[in-house]
Amino acid sequence: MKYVAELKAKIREKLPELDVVIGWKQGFDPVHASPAFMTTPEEIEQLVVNPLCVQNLATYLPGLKGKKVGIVARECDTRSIGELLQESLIEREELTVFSVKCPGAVDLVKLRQQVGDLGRVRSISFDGPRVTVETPDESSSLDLGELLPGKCRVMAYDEPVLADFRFVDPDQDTVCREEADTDLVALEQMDLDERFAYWRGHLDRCIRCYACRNVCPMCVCQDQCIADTRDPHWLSAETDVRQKWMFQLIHAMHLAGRCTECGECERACPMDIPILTIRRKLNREIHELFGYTSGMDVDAVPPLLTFQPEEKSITEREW
Amino acid sequence: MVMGDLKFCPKEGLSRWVEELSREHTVLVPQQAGDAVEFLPFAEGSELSLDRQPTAPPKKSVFPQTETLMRFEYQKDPEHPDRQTLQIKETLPGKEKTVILGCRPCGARGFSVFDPVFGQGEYLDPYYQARREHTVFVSLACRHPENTCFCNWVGGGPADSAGSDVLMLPAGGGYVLRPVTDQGRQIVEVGGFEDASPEQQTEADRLAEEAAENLSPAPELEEVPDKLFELFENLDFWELMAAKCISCGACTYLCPTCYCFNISDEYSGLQGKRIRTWDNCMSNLFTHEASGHNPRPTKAQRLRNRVGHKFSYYPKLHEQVFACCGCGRCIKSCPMSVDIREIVLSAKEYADE
Amino acid sequence: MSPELSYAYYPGCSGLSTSKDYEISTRAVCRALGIKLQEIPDWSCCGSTPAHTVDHVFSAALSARNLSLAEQMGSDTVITPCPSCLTNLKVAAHRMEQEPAFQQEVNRHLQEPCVNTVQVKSVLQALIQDLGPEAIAKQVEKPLSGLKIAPYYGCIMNRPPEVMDFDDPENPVAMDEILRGLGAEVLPYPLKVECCGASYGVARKDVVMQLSGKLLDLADSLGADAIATACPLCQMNLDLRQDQINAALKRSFRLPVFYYTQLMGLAFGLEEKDLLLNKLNVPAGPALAKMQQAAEAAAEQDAQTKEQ
Amino acid sequence: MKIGVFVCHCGSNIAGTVDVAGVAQAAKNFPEVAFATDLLYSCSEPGQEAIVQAVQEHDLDGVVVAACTPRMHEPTFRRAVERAGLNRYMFEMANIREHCSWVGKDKDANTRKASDLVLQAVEKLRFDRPLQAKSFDINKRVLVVGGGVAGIQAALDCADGGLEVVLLEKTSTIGGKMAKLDKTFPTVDCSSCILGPKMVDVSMHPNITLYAYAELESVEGYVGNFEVSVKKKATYVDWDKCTGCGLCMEKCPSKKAYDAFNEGIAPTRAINIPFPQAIPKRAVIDPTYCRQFIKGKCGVCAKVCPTEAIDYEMQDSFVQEKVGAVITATGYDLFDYRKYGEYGGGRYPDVITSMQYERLLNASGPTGGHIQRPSDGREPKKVVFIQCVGSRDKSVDRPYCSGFCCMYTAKQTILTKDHIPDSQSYVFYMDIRAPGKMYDEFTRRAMEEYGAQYIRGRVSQVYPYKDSLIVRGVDTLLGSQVEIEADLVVLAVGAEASRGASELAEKLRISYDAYGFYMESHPKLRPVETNTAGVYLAGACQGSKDIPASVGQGSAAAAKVLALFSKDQLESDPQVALVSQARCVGCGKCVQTCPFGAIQLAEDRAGNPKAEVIETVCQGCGLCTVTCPQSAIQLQHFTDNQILAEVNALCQQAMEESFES
Amino acid sequence: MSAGNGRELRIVGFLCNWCSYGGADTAGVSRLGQPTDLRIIRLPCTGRMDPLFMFKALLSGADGVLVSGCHPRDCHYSEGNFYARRRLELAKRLLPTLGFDSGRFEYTWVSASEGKRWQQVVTAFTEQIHTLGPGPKFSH
Repeated sequence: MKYVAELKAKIREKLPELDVVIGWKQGFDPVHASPAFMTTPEEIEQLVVNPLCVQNLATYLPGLKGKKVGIVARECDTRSIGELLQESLIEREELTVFSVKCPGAVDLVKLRQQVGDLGRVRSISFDGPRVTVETPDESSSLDLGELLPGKCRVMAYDEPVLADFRFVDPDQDTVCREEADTDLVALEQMDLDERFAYWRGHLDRCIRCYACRNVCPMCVCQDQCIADTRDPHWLSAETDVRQKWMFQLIHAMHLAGRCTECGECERACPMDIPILTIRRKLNREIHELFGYTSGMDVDAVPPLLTFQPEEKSITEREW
Repeated sequence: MVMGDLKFCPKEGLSRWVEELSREHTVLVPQQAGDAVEFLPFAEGSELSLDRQPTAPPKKSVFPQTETLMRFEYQKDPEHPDRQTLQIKETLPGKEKTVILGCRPCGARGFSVFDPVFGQGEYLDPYYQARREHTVFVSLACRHPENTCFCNWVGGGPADSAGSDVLMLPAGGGYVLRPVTDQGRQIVEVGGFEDASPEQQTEADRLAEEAAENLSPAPELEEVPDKLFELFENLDFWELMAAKCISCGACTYLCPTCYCFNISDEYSGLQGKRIRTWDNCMSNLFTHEASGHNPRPTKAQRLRNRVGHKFSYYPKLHEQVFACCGCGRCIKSCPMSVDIREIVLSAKEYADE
Repeated sequence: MSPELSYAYYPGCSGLSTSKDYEISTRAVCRALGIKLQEIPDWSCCGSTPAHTVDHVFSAALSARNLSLAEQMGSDTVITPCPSCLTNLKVAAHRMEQEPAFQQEVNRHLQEPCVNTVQVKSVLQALIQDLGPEAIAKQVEKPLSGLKIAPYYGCIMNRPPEVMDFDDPENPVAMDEILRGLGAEVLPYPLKVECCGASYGVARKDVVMQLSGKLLDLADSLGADAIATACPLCQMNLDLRQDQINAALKRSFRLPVFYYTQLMGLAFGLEEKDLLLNKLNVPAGPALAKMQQAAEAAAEQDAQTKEQ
Repeated sequence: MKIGVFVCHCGSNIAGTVDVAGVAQAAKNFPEVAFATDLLYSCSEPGQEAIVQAVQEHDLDGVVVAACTPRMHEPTFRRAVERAGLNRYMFEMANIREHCSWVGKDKDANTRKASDLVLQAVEKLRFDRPLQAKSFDINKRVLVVGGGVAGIQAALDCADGGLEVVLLEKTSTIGGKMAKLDKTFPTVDCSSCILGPKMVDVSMHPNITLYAYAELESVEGYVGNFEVSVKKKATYVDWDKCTGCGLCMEKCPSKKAYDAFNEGIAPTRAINIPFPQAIPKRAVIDPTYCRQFIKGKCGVCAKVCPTEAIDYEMQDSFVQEKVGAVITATGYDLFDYRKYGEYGGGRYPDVITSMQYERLLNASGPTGGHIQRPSDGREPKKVVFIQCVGSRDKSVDRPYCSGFCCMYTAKQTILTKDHIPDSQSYVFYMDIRAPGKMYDEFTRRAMEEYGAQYIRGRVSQVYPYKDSLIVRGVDTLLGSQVEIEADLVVLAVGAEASRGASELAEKLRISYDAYGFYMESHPKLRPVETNTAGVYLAGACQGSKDIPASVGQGSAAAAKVLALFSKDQLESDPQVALVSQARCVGCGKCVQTCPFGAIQLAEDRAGNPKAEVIETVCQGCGLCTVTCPQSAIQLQHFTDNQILAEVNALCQQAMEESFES
Repeated sequence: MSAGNGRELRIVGFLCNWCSYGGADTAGVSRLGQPTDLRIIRLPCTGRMDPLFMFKALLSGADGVLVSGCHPRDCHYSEGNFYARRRLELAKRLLPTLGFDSGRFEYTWVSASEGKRWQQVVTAFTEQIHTLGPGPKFSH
């Protein structure tokens, strides 16, 4: 991205006022970027912004409360920041948002399905919508649009929810787009038994590593999650599907009206379980019921923390 | 090694062999589920997924995520309900043989870290022993090391046979089968394969060597155990290392060598069971004390434990063997791309300064 | 004018015979108001009073057939001028909605099953609810000023309320509003929904003499020039039998009994061929003449005021 | 833990359809149950004694009683358990009567269900912890809402008992419905003669603060410590200056104001004192009729007022009062007689309500006690009374009997005859309900001595005909239609819940029934208590009742308050929320949702924000427990673990399935 | 199929103490007969009803879950049922996505005086669950 130089300059300028600036840097191999905690000018030099920068860095913010934090954030990431502010989980004064126009994102599962084992990729480069990938065996040219994660296909963000500094390249287009939620549609086309079997099958793979939970920017219970305790004893230590399923429902319900659909839960899942679908379904229902989209308005109250004496969209059953 | 031990299994003969084995044993083979590759019981029509390193290692076949240690039931005297007796039922694993086919050498090597803990010395674990004894590993040597592979750092290699019963070496459009143990030999016999030809053997060796060469060179790690020990109190260092860690258990639960566990009782009414489940030192509750004291309240301290255990405390207890097989799963499955190699090298360099 | 109103239209058998004047004036008034009436093709009798006294399923099937035909027309609302037809249609629809089993039973008699999706209304209900009294008043060319009218609704147009679901069942006002809009003086007529004796006119004429007699007596005592009605049978009992009532009760009522649609037509300035006033037994002439005089007197006074 | 289970027969109430001994036998095999037995009547003295003995003999730690609803006897058994030396919260009830034996027919199914319910209670009890009540100071003042006869009685009894009373009345005078009545049945003594002195007592009593023309704006707090805001509606007359001389009313040029006290049968002045005996006797301006308000000029009353009390700029004002208990005596309203179109009420002036008739009979009424037809002032000779107008009729959603109409109608026929000796009264009735002391005798007198003609049947139509009203109805005893040419028709309108009753209930957090009458705590045993501690009921707000019953309830409610205030401190219910400091992350969601402001954010020793519950303010609803994602705040006695234990007990089959794997 | 006949299914009810538990008591006192499948868990308020209890029950083998509280505006604690309505409606809408018929869960309001309504609710809900049959199970 052309704005990266400008971005680095701005971070350098602001760094003296800040304890840390969170951004991305190159990870352990060509296809992986990794969160970077920048405290020195040298570390700023390592900053990258490209479609491999997939982590939603907002997840680190509640843990850094009390510090002056700068954060490099894409438009969708600012939605999570918005929600955190809404719930007073972070302080606006402690925060400096370096908002970057999203260059698009690569779903590594989709990339792997195209080019094979990612562990063998020698290099990857981006030129607008073209992605060029080199492996020892071949060189492939791919369309970034085809590699977008599901979350970039259901909601389009042109502008950030909030920003202190904004970085956009001239003529840069919004990559994410609003299309039908194909995962959810496919699921809803199944009959009930198939859906039950679908979840039982997928969730059976879960290893209860809780990457989905720990990567979630809205999981503010931190180390006190009820999945881990015996008081209250919501889940047993067993690893049967029932416990795993129940955990997903705990997570989804605790996120209801708060989830910003950043998709980190699903991305983090090492076992590739399509858990975002449940959260999306809830978000869709919340939108229908309360006309509410989480994180978009810093002053709004999440819908399950308030009520209307007459709920216009809830039709209660007559007996 | 006796030359006549080497057999050749053509690619198309593999599934026949697996089918044959599955008549007498449970055969776990890598299969795709979602986008993950898991070890699942072979059934008719199962498709083997051998091209990728399986997402999870075969650890759970010997060390299941939930092991029922015993069942119990309170029996009440109907005349005197305040008197009850406790009946305990043993739940040792059966003696049926399980074959793991298609794991990587690093996956099988993982158990060499388990053995000193569960299978040797004063305290023997009958559950582990029973499963270990009755499980046969047929490992597939690696053809193309990945960016995350570092088995050569910890004494392994693409065709390492430690922990395996049979090694499958790709060659000539099939596999040269190299039995490592007697159990392995019996398994190979079931296939009724031809002996491997010298050309096939040569090709297999050549490919294994090539693969080894493709690994990045292993650094000298001899001083690491001591240096990590020295860094124990240096929380600044660990905070820096752990900054991006989110304390999930993906690294631990996918690790072929992590063996920490927890024991709990689960009840329903008058009956219950005592279970042993995987534990995870990244979790806040790991060795959380009943008093409320937490020995590792921060993620930095927990990450220190994970790296320290693998590269310092374990080798100091067990003949300088690292509790790591270099499979790289902790790196590639980490949502935040935390790289254990980087931490080990940083520790080494930090100490150097 | 509001977007065009269009209905499936059920004239009812009496509309083709005894109450032809009601039927024709209804059509004429609707035409004048821009309401489109699409007659249900091949409609059949609703079964009137006899059918449902014999067999409820059969009676409902007669109505359901007509409803089904209306459904096939693609219409969402059927209107009818006749309260008796209205009752049969609505009772059938109501019961089929309440009892799916009954609907199945009824549909067994029909070639095309009745899905029961169309709404049934009286013409009066459509006029007052869909068009509104203002729109009707706007159409008035010759106001019925000076004409004192007793509005008489009959006993079944609004009852039972849970089925008919229109207007106040004890004190309906829909017709009052329309007539007032025509310029007439609408009298507070307390017996608006009392029974006229209905079809007892055949079996027990004495009952009709008593009941209809009371209706006429009250209207007369209130100083009414005429009675307005919305029901063919009521109209027949009050108008056709007025001479018999006079004879039986030794009275001398001369109260013309209009259909309210005839009065609308008069006010709209429609021609006799659309009103068939000559079909009335008690002639309308004197009442209309009185109105005429009143109108002339008013015009004169108006002119005088202007001069001054 | 050692648990004792006691399964009650409740005579045959439970034992008739549940195998009680079988349930006790089954309970012996439940976890931690060390003793189980069945008892004939567990709530009786020997039943309770058996429980106490078993606790001591078997060294029990907790008790489950399977019997009736805990809403009935939970306090009884808690006391018993406490007598046995246990903490009163180491107790659970299984409702095997209302929820089981009384609603299921199949004995086997009922027995299985009862067993499940006992298991559920046992599993919950295993997580019960001893809870200690906190004592708190109380404010020994009482608020009485409503100044009708029930409220007056309650206020006087409380005040005589030494309590400070705040009495609230929404109209400008106390007295309520009774003040409007002419005479009372069955004694036919003058209503204002017996009520008047009580009203004066209220105004003179040093312990009573009266707010007339005032409403309850809001209520905060809880038993012992309510804080109420009283809205004093603008009267436009400074009552401190007003002497009630009535000069303003005499001179007021706006003479068409609606006279609510006289039920609208005649107009009154825009500034008025409702009746001569009003307490307080103070004038109020009705701005909807006052020329000063409508036209912006007039000012006659201000000019004539000798004390310069008129204040056209007056605004509503609010007073805060602190009280420890509330007595609701808001009375009733009359059924809207226009709902029966066939009677013509509201359309025909000579069809009036019974209360309007009371005002016509009353010597202080607009006609000076002369019965006159509203239409033409003529004295009626034939009066038809129609009973059950808005009573016992499902079609107008009033299926209940208002209870007093039969009696007052009889009274009114007697008074009619007294006033107009050559008159004839007719009464259309459904049944005569006269179950009170001297009541039936009284209706007999109306018929036999005063010649009222009672016709058993309903009226189908009332309509004016020439100078009279034709009442057409049916005489079901004769089996024929009747038609009466009446001069006046009086509709015996029934009682319905006071308008605004539901809004007040919401403020007081008490329940009301489908008709808006307030729910008592128990229909027989706690008739003046509500389910909200510290809030009591008196009079017709709880259900239609006549004067003696209302007065009785007023006294009863006062006695309850006096008993409540006999101690200096109350104990708070310890079933409140408790924060686990270790688990709380200080996100404040509980603070945000608590309806009572019972949670605040404090800091722990390390300076981290932590939620903190103010125990005496917490009402124990548990909303916070669900709001807290990490379940760090738990409603004690209804903890997650307890409810999960109950769920698990009920879904045990599925749990056991998982053990088979 | 009528709920009274045949095998019982497992229906778990969560009732608020002040209204619906009282309503069920009123039904009992009036001897209003009901199917026997339902087992009631008493809560202080529907505000205490964590929708997760419902999921927990369904995943643990319950065939139906019924929640009942005070009518909106009549909550003993003023607002509990308002929050509950949002939470429960949302949870109900999630059920089909998980493979559970949304008819396996209902929430409603029954006051302490509405014994008749309680009888109606229990009867209709029990019949509904019997029509749906046993819930999906994790049989191995």
